[in-house]
Amino acid sequence: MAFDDTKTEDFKVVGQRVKRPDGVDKVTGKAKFGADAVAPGMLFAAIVRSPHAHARIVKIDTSKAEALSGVKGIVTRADFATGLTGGDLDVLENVMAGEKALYDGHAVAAVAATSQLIARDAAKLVEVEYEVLPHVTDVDKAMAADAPVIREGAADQSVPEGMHANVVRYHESGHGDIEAGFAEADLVVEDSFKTEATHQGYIEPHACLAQLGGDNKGELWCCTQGHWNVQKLCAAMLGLETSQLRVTASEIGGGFGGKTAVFIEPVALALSRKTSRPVKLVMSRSEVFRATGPTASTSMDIKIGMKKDGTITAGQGTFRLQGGAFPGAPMEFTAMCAFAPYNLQNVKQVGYDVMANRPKQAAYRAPGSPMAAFAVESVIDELCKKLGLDPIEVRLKNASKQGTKASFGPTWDRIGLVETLEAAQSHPHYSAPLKEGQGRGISCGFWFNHGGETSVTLALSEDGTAQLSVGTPDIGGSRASMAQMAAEELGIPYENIRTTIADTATLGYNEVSHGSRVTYASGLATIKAARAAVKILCARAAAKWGIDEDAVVWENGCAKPSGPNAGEFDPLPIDKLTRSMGRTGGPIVGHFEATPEGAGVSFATHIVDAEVDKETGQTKVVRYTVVQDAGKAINPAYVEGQFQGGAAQGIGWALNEEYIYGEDGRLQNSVFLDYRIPVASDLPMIDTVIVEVPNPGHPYGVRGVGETSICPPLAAIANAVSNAAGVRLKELPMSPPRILAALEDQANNG
Amino acid sequence: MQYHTPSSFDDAVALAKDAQGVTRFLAGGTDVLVQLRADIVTPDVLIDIKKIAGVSDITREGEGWRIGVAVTGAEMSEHDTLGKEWPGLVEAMDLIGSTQVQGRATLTGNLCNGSPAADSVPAMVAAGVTVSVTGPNGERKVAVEDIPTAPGKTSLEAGELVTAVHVPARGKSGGDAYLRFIPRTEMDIAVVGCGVNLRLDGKKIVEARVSLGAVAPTVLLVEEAANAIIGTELDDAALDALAEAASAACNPIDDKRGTIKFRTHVAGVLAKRAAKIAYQRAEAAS
Amino acid sequence: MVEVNLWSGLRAFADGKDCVEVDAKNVGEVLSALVEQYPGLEHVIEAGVSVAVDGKVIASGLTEPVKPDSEVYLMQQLKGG
Amino acid sequence: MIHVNTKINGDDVEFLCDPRETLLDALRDKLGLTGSKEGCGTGDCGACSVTMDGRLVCSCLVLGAEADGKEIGTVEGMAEGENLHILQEKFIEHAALQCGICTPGILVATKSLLEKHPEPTETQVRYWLAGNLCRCTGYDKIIRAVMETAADLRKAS
Repeated sequence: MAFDDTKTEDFKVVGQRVKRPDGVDKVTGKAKFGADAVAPGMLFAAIVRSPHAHARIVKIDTSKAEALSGVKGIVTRADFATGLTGGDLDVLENVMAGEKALYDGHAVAAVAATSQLIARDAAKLVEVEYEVLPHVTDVDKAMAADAPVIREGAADQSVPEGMHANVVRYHESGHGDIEAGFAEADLVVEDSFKTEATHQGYIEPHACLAQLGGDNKGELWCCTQGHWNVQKLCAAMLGLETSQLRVTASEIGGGFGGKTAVFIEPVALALSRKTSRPVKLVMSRSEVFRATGPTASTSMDIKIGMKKDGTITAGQGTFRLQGGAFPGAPMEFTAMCAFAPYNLQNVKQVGYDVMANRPKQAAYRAPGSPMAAFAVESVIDELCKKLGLDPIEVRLKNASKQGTKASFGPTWDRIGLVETLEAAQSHPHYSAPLKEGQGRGISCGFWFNHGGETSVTLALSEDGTAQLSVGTPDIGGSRASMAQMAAEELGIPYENIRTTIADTATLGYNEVSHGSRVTYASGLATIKAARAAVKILCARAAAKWGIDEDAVVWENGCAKPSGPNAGEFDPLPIDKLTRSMGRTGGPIVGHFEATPEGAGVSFATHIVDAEVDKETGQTKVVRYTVVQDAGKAINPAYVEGQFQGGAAQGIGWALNEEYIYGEDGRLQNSVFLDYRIPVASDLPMIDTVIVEVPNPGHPYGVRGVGETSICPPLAAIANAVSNAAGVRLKELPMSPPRILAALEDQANNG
Repeated sequence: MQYHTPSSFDDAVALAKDAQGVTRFLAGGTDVLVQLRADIVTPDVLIDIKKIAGVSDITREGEGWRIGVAVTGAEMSEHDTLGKEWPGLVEAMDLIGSTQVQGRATLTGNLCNGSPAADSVPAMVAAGVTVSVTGPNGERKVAVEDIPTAPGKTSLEAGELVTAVHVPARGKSGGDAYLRFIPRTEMDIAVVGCGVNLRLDGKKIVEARVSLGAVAPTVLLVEEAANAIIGTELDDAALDALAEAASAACNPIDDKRGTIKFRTHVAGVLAKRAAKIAYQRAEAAS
Repeated sequence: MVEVNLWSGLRAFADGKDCVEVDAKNVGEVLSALVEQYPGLEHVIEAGVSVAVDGKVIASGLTEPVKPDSEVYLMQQLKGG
Repeated sequence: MIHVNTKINGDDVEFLCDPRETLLDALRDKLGLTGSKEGCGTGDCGACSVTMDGRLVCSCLVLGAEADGKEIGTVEGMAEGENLHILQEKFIEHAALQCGICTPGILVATKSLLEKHPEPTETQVRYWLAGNLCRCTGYDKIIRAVMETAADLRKAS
């Protein structure tokens, strides 16, 4: 087969539910996560954090802490690089406060000591004098004229004149004539929605072990979704040459976007440099909630017009996203994803990036998209109800497909939305009878997916097995799918491949494991690296046989003459070729470095049944089905796992999870007791349907699957709850007090 | 922090009496350790009472029960007879935390933590449970409802500790129940809790105690709610009166777990539901 | 010449137009031509943009070819969680 | 410092600890048994689940000092040498883990469940595991792995 072919059938290993290679380590407790590393002479660190939402730091007195026996060093902002600008400055400012503490939990100093307990005690002895400033944490209030300014001059040129200084970026897109579109409609529904910030809720708190000497050469071990990004940012913040800092990614205990940023790594490095000792820094759960990167909170207005036959005539959305005390709330994704499932002639979306006294938001699974779907799909559901139309029929009627114009501009390539809708429609769940008190909801969801810088090496061993080095941390079983793709190409057993997540010294730059890019981009790179190795294998066989390289093909792990004209030779199996590789031209290594640009988008349709106790407002999700386009499922078990995980996180977001700030601007619920992620008894089994509409941009048709699964649940559950309760819920989470309040409002106002 | 493991209550009292600074008794530790880790309370002296003889025993005391102060929720749930006589009390204890927490948490700890949202406390109050308290000035017996005085505060004097829990005789035709409202199905602190304990004569309720948790600074024993169902057969009118009395007794706060309005309303809903269960149990025991 | 569609928020920086013509053979040339013709767009392009060429979203690559009849949309930079 | 004598996974062990240190701190920092994880430190996530005298507990809610004279079981003691416990096998087979941070705690908890309740219903499994948070899987494949293990164990006995 040619080396740039697309393969769509006759897979031997791809598509199998193979056992993951790291399985044994993970079920026996041997796997080493962020907090599991030790180093001789290691110190333990603790961070001093602001108890104020907004305060000027007048003075930091470390003398009492330094006097405590066992304390070896204390750092403040003065121990980091100066002169940073733009995004790097924002990251540093978030990692360690400069002149002002900008949110409850903002780091202001850090201590290294000989034990964890001493470090914690010392942190309490650091005396910080604050001048408390007025604060704001709500998105709408942060935009109001009387809101305190969080940082002057943070807005970029996109922001129209006259906006509050807390509005730092503005987006507007769309096409057609929305007013004409609304005029064409038989019914226009307009409504406003709010969602609270949620947290990725990974079970492993951030942890790292840092070593940095006076020679400015460093070693860093940390749990991260992308260690090259950590290397780059830490080097900038500490004034190091990037290459002098080697970063190794530990096993990662969940990320979901939250471990794409750095929080503690530069601090541990600074402490190590100051103390000349290795420093371990592990966040507490409360620190994770207060001072890592939750999602944006939102306030949204949606207006959609529909004809009696279900045709959507126009859609308009305004999306205000609060992303903490720094620019970067993903409002443009919210805007671009909002109407992506629909083929609209007239559409307009507006986005505002708003700062408030909260931690800097970070990515969380399809950042910005779930909120958009919640608002838009709720309004579509309301239109369907009022016009007496079937919600799937309406979505099919308006669905985006190949050749239609996307709401954000371009013409769609091959996409699988219609296929997911049809599969949902014919799924037994959609026609199953509901019990008293239950309601059904459906929603579509969309995410772009991403390619990104990728570098992979595949080295053959003398026995014909292969070592595959990839640079994207394995957050959900990707070592298995990489090995499957390599085995498929090499024609050797899956077990003969060992996949390693290489450190920053071993491969070229690899972008973070985000954007659902790993199976797509590292997978593509793995296939290409394997093909490069196969090409060398074929050349070695050709040399041995004395025939032309092009006359050799690779099949089932053997080099063979391409046909009768090429000559009559017995197939040469891989191990025969690798055993002699030292004497036939040297080690055989395939590699691939590129920025693949063909990440196919992914659509999903979810169906959910919910039961609402109208006396208490409690909701129970009783049945859930995920239908999503995976392009090609390399390992269906782990594709299903992504579908189920996204749905479960969406259920939490919809019903109970939220950041609760008090009047004092402090986070009220920084423990799992009160930040209520779904527990096992909250959920039903989550049924899955894998739709496969191949992505033309990947050799096997892979589309990323990790993120799209969280886009539909918020809206699907809101639609189910609204149907069950008989009242539309417009604010997330749909907590019991909110549901009861909505029922009461309805009773009072008819 | 000093850590002690006295082998008798007298030793425990002596340690507590002489202790300087913040003193805490350690039974299951499911509150003490959380407060320690979160820097809410770092005791100067921690007195582990689990090595005192008999603290892990559940024993008959007349027709009732004596429950040791270190008996865990799991041990209560696994007991042959206790839960048959006092299902509401055992279920209330069982609602606290996870399986793991059940392996450690105790009735006494739940009571002495002083939380108005403690699940076992309304059930104990409804059941008429008393505790023995020992201190420098000797021993006294106190009704459970008289132990908590405010969130995180109890009527125990310095150096005093609870040494046993006394559950009264179940007697004939009685039933109890405890229900709580939480947003999830597990792992939450009660937003509202309600315990009901009643006795029937035929179909008529002749005795009742109704308690509420998480709707006031302390767990409440609501006489008006009990009076609303005493003398009735728990018909709809009685249930409505019960709910109204329960809601009327509420004096809650707005916080991260619920609103005043929500708590007040749900207190009535739970009172009705718990009363129905207690009534059925009493009928079954007749 | 290639037609480049801008998101409407950019009109303020492109003389009120949401579709402009540039002379370019690849994505990098599209971006540099845009900055040259409409300096107001520089901050946007510097901050990072993606470009959709014939329906395919080019997240960052500058060398992707663009044909005169290609459908080209400037998009806000894509990343993910 | 308190001198603690205990038995872990059948081995006699002694260590010194500060009275404020938890059993989890002792396991991880003193004894190198890092299979038990700290996800919360407040007994809400179950990643540190161990057994103490056969009873399932969160090791973050037990002081190191309290382990004196007790028998502790951790995830490191589940497999017998190279032979994985059937639950460990089933978790791998069913893809019942993604990131794997909650897995040790869930395995210890489910082993304890099946010892007490060899024929659990799905609801029973879900409530038993309510104190073991998993953020990746939505629990579906975990529940399936546990139910199938229980069925296989019944067939074998």
